[in-house]
Amino acid sequence: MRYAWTEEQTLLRGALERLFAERFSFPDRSKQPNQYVAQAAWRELAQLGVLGLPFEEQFGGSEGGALDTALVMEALGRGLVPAPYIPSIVIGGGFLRYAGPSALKAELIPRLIAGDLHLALAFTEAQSRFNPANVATSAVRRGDRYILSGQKIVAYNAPIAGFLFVTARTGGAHTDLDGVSLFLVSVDAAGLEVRSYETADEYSAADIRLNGVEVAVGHLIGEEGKAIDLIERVLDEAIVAACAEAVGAMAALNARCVEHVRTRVAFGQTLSKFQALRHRIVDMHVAYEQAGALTLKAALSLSAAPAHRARIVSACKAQVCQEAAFVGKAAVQLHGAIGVTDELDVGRYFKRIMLFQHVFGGADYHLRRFLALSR
Amino acid sequence: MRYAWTEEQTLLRGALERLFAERFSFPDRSKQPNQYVAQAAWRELAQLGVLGLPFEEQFGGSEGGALDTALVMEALGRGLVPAPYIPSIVIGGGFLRYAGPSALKAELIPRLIAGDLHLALAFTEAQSRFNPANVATSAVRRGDRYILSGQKIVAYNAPIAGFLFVTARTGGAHTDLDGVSLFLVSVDAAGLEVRSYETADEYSAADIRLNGVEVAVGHLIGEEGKAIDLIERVLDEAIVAACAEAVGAMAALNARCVEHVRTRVAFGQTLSKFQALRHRIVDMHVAYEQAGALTLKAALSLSAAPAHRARIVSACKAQVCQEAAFVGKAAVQLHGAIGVTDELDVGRYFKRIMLFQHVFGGADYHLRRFLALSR
Amino acid sequence: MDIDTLELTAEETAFREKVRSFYAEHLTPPLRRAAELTSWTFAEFEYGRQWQKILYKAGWGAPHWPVEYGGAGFTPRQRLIWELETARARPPEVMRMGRDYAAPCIMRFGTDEQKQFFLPKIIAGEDWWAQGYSEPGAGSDLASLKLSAVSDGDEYLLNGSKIWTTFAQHANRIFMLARTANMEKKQQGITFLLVDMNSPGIEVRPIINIAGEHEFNEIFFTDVRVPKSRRLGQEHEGWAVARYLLLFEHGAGIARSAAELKRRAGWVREIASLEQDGCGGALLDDPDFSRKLGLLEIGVEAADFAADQVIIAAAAGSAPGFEAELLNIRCRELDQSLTELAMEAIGYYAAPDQREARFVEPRTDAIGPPHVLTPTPIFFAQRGATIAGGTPDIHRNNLARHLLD
Amino acid sequence: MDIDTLELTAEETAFREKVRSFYAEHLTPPLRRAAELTSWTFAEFEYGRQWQKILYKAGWGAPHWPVEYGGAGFTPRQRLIWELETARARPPEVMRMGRDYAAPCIMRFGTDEQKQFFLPKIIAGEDWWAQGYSEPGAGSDLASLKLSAVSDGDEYLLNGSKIWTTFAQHANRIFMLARTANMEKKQQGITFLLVDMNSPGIEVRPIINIAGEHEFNEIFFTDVRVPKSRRLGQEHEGWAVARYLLLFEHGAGIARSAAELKRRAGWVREIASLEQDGCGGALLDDPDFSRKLGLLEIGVEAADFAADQVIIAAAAGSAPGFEAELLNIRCRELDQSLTELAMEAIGYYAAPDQREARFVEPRTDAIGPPHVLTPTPIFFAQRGATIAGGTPDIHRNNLARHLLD
Repeated sequence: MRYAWTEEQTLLRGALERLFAERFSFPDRSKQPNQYVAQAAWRELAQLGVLGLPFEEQFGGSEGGALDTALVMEALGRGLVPAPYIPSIVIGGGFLRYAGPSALKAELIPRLIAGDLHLALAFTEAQSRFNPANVATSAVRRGDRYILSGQKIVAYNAPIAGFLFVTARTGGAHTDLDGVSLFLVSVDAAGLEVRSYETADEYSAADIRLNGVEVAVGHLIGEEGKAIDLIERVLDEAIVAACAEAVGAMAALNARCVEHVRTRVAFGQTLSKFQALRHRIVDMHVAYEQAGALTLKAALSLSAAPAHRARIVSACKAQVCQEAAFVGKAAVQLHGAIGVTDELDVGRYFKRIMLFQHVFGGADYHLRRFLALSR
Repeated sequence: MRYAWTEEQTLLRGALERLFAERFSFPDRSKQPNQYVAQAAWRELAQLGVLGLPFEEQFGGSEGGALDTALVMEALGRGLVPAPYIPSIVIGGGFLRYAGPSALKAELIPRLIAGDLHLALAFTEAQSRFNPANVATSAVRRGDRYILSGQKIVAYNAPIAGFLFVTARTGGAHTDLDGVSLFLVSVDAAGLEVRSYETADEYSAADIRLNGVEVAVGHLIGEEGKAIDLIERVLDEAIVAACAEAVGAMAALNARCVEHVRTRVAFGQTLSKFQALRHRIVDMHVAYEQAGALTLKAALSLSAAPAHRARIVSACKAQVCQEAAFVGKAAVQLHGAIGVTDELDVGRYFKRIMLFQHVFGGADYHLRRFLALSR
Repeated sequence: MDIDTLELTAEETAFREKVRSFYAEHLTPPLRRAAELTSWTFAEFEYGRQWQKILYKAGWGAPHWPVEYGGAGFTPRQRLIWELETARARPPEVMRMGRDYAAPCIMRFGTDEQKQFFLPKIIAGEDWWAQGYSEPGAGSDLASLKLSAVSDGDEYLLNGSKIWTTFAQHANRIFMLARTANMEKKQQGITFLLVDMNSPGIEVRPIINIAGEHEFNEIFFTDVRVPKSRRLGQEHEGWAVARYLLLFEHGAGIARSAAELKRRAGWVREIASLEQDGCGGALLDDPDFSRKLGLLEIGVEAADFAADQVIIAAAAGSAPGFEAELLNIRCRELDQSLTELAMEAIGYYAAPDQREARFVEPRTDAIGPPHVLTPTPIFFAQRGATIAGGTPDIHRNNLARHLLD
Repeated sequence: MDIDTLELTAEETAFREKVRSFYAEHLTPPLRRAAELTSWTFAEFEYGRQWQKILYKAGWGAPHWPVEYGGAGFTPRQRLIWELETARARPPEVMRMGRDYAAPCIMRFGTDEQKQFFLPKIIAGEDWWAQGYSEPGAGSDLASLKLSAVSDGDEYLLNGSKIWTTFAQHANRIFMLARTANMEKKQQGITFLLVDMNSPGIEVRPIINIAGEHEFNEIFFTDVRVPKSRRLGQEHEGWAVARYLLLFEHGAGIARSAAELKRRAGWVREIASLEQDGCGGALLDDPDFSRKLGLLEIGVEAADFAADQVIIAAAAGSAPGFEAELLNIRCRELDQSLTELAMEAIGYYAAPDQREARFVEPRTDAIGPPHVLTPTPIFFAQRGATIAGGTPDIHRNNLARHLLD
């Protein structure tokens, strides 16, 4: 991503790239289960201090900004490292930073920074598609507890999380903005069923059933029934992080393709002699530049007023989805048959890019959000 | 268009192509005003019997079918001949054939076939966009007359027509399907103002103001308030004709481009040696084949049940709009600067193709019509 | 083409009913499921094999073959009805390299002995053939292949490797191209061989595809001995056999592509009717989604009609090469876009890696509702549709040569 | 970049107010209309000339020139404010070949005499320059130009022709490339000349563009005599001057493109808010239309930010060549798509040929409401945006060389 990075940022970038290239590069790292790779990477990130980047100094963090997160995510994306930085640090950490009760912050953030704790967000339901206000899971207050009942799907990182942030409705109708609350639920809570699985993009996720799970009122995050603004804010940060990861993947794919067409021979010439392929490589770079520009623009907008922030973030997600899909498909196509196997990292980048499409809302969802905020 | 044409059809096709190439080819014909060219072509078409193609034998017609019309229109499109076959024969003739009172038919059809009469349809209004049921023009019955008041825009061929088919509301609300009536109005009627102009695609059209124009009840076409089905039917026929014209223009552009890249030299080679251009030419031919296929499919569907017919015709218009625009833009681009002038026919084909986009409804309008009929 | 728009004679109607009741009776739920789970070209092998044996028993093991070899002797109209009904019924796709590719070549170029030996085993579902074309260094540029076959008395001695051989793990035979001489043009000096997969010196390495399935293989040949009696056609002239096969492959492809496209579009529409838009409506009614689906459905209508014209023209005797290849480009684009839309439709449920749940007898329970099981692997696997059988660039090169040179 | 998001010092605010009041005062309705009616690159000539004289009088005739030649001596921040305010005010686009292209070359390569003679006339709006580059057989492949300049004592004798010279009918001078020798490489042997348009032997033929406007010309040179004192740079080495000019042209282009794109997107949105969807709503709320507009608006946001980065990097001293060219491809695509959407928005009213109504003082009444007057000619004329200054293919070739060779 083209930007006037500070010297510190440039150093961090270099350190991450070296780390990922040396320790987690493909195909070596594919000999180990993804979860093992993720854990090993997590330890390294903790040691580098990267897990503490966004947090306050009092908890051991370094109070970095949105650009630092983008930079880390770009490096993770470029290195194809399946580290769950978004669910644990960006989302889980974000909820704690913006709305966590002090006691919880003091308890959990140091564990997060040390790499000893994972977090996850369970907000999507079978009928909710991309609308975070579409919540059928209910939370009923009983004394000093809430009783949560309902089902969540595809909660990324839930299989290894210690706590889940769960959205539940404490009031309002099915898709009302008002009435959505956010709870911190221990994975050990009685009545919580977690069906874990790996995802095609080498992360882990789970479908979750809440059978009357009891949550202490102290684990209500933010105000009862008023969690949507908080959720939108944190999701917007997660979107920019995911886009940066996708931009990193695009950069890696472009580099692979340049290398491939320069070396692969067909019809007596290297592929790089064919004008159609040359032009495609150019278009892939155009796509990368545009995606990188919008991601940075969105990162810089995260501290702006909510409507402005949301408009630019949605523009970013809508565009990066398209650009990344274009680059991913083109890269697979350029590599031929080996591109549609699990033997080359190209196919794995492609899967990550394609599953990125719908995470936190697809291109259409964000196009409409952008348009609604453009009047 | 790829089809098992009959021998007769193949002969007619050849005759038209020869005629247009010999008498109306570019740039010679551009030395004369468009209206003069249109008139000369009209006389030739009358002599060839082409103007009588769709009409009953009793009036001097030859009772041809939708494929014959498509074939004529393809040839007109290929030859870039600005003959108003659609407004006079397809639309005007269509209204007469399907709903014309016998006396009117006997009076007007022979004049049409002889080339002595032009017709036009005035149905679009400033606010109606592509919805034929959006009619603000009113018709009020007074004794044996209707009084028409309102305004119409861009009525193709109105400047040379003897009669206009005018839509007006005799009942219902602004965009109701019910309540739309169709009237045959003489251009000499008192209170009719015609503001004529040429169009960028070398036809003529007019904006029309009806200031209490009186129309005899005998000139009501079809049933009062029930004209929409008739209008949709005839417009569907017009759409297929317009698509065939566009397909003809695409064929001509593809031929021009093949010729151009084979002869034009740049960087020491003919353009045909550049893979990017070679592939573009292929894509232009793919577009042409697809557009031709759907146009034929739509022509064959014109005699089917209304819902089936409308579904396929809308599919056709939506697709041919896209394919034609692609070919038009690519052809202009391939020709370089000369392509964006009025000195080469390429630019004129392009203008015809681009104005074809919205005639009888744009691609989006027809996509939605197709989808509504696909459930 | 749509079976419901065909006007059938009484006889034809009777034939259609016969076909329909055959499918109704024999296409059991596991066989249907095998078809639905297919993400690349062929159904889970065991079910394809079962199905071929059922077809064979019914006399329809290879309806398009000449009657003398067991063909059904259909009239052209019957053939059309058969294909349209087959598209509608959707049996599992049988590993077709023997029946549809090797067999026609054996009929055309084979010795009587070869015909008598191979053809009955193919139609009966006893022999299963792999296709040994691509090599690690020769993909799109097939003719640059290097696997060597050195003449040694009555035998050839094979050394080298083949790659991307679909379902070779299930094949007992393989037809392949090998280099018997280095001549002036690279298309010369290639020989077409019919090889037993259990020959000593053959080793098969699985290649897991991007959808997590074992579709492809790399095959290593180390001093593999092949009797010269297993050569098809003349020595050094195998390219002619390969080209004959290719023509055949393309011709069959167009009708299948168009039918497949229609089915795929219907599948996407069904998924979208089961999914929600997040605001209380069906995804199918979402204007953005319906727009994309509608544009593709329109494309399918065009491709379907164009395919009919190519087929009709081919039936009238003109070679379908150019038009079929032109159409092919668009068909594949459309199909890939449809599979992408299906994956988009299922939203978050595109993510779970469900490879173990996607067997006819699943090895684990599936996540989510049934319709979310296949879109992701189908989308990923079908990226190969624009690689196998020639990339769009290669097809465009061919077509440009036809148009411009 | 958006002026409202810039944090300005008190001094900068004062400067901005000065610029704003200048525009408020001098940008009269005819001048505004001249800007709005511009379909290709420059406003109707007479109004561009008026505007240049107004700018000159205010001391802003060529703000970016060095102060010694009359430049305004802006700080970089002032320059930025000036450009953003100019984009917002939208004065008529002045025929810029003299001020923006010829002048920097004269400053770099010219003799003192040439500088003193030409520069004051350019900034004052007295001299108007055409650009004589393309020839009938040399478009994208500019270096293959053939117009010959034969040395004859103190003069060159010119024979040949130039084509696509925008607004040459209004120019009294032309800078041009001519061949003075045939050398090994075609880029060698070219000489850069500064020629008076009233020289005997020059004939100008108008070329009407696709929008019906007289933008282009072909210029025939028959034994035209040009004093050698009118040569810019060395004989045979005109290509170096041309390349310098090109760099300059590209650099200026990026900032202008991004600003122009934002304006264009706003224009389309405004048109769509004035048009109806046919069912009682505004076209802007139609889901199909808003989808297309939204996608383009998002593209504009990206291009705008990317342009800022290129400009910032350039200000920091790095050559913007590669990134600017990359960005340029997307900017032009976006702009053409926006003009197409504008034409689509006005529906049937895209059809009337209104060339006579499109002068600042119209020669006939316009058809339809005011907003339908310009979308069609702008769409058609702007097809030239991907031809003039290099086609996307040419740019992709350049970029591919950078990335791959």
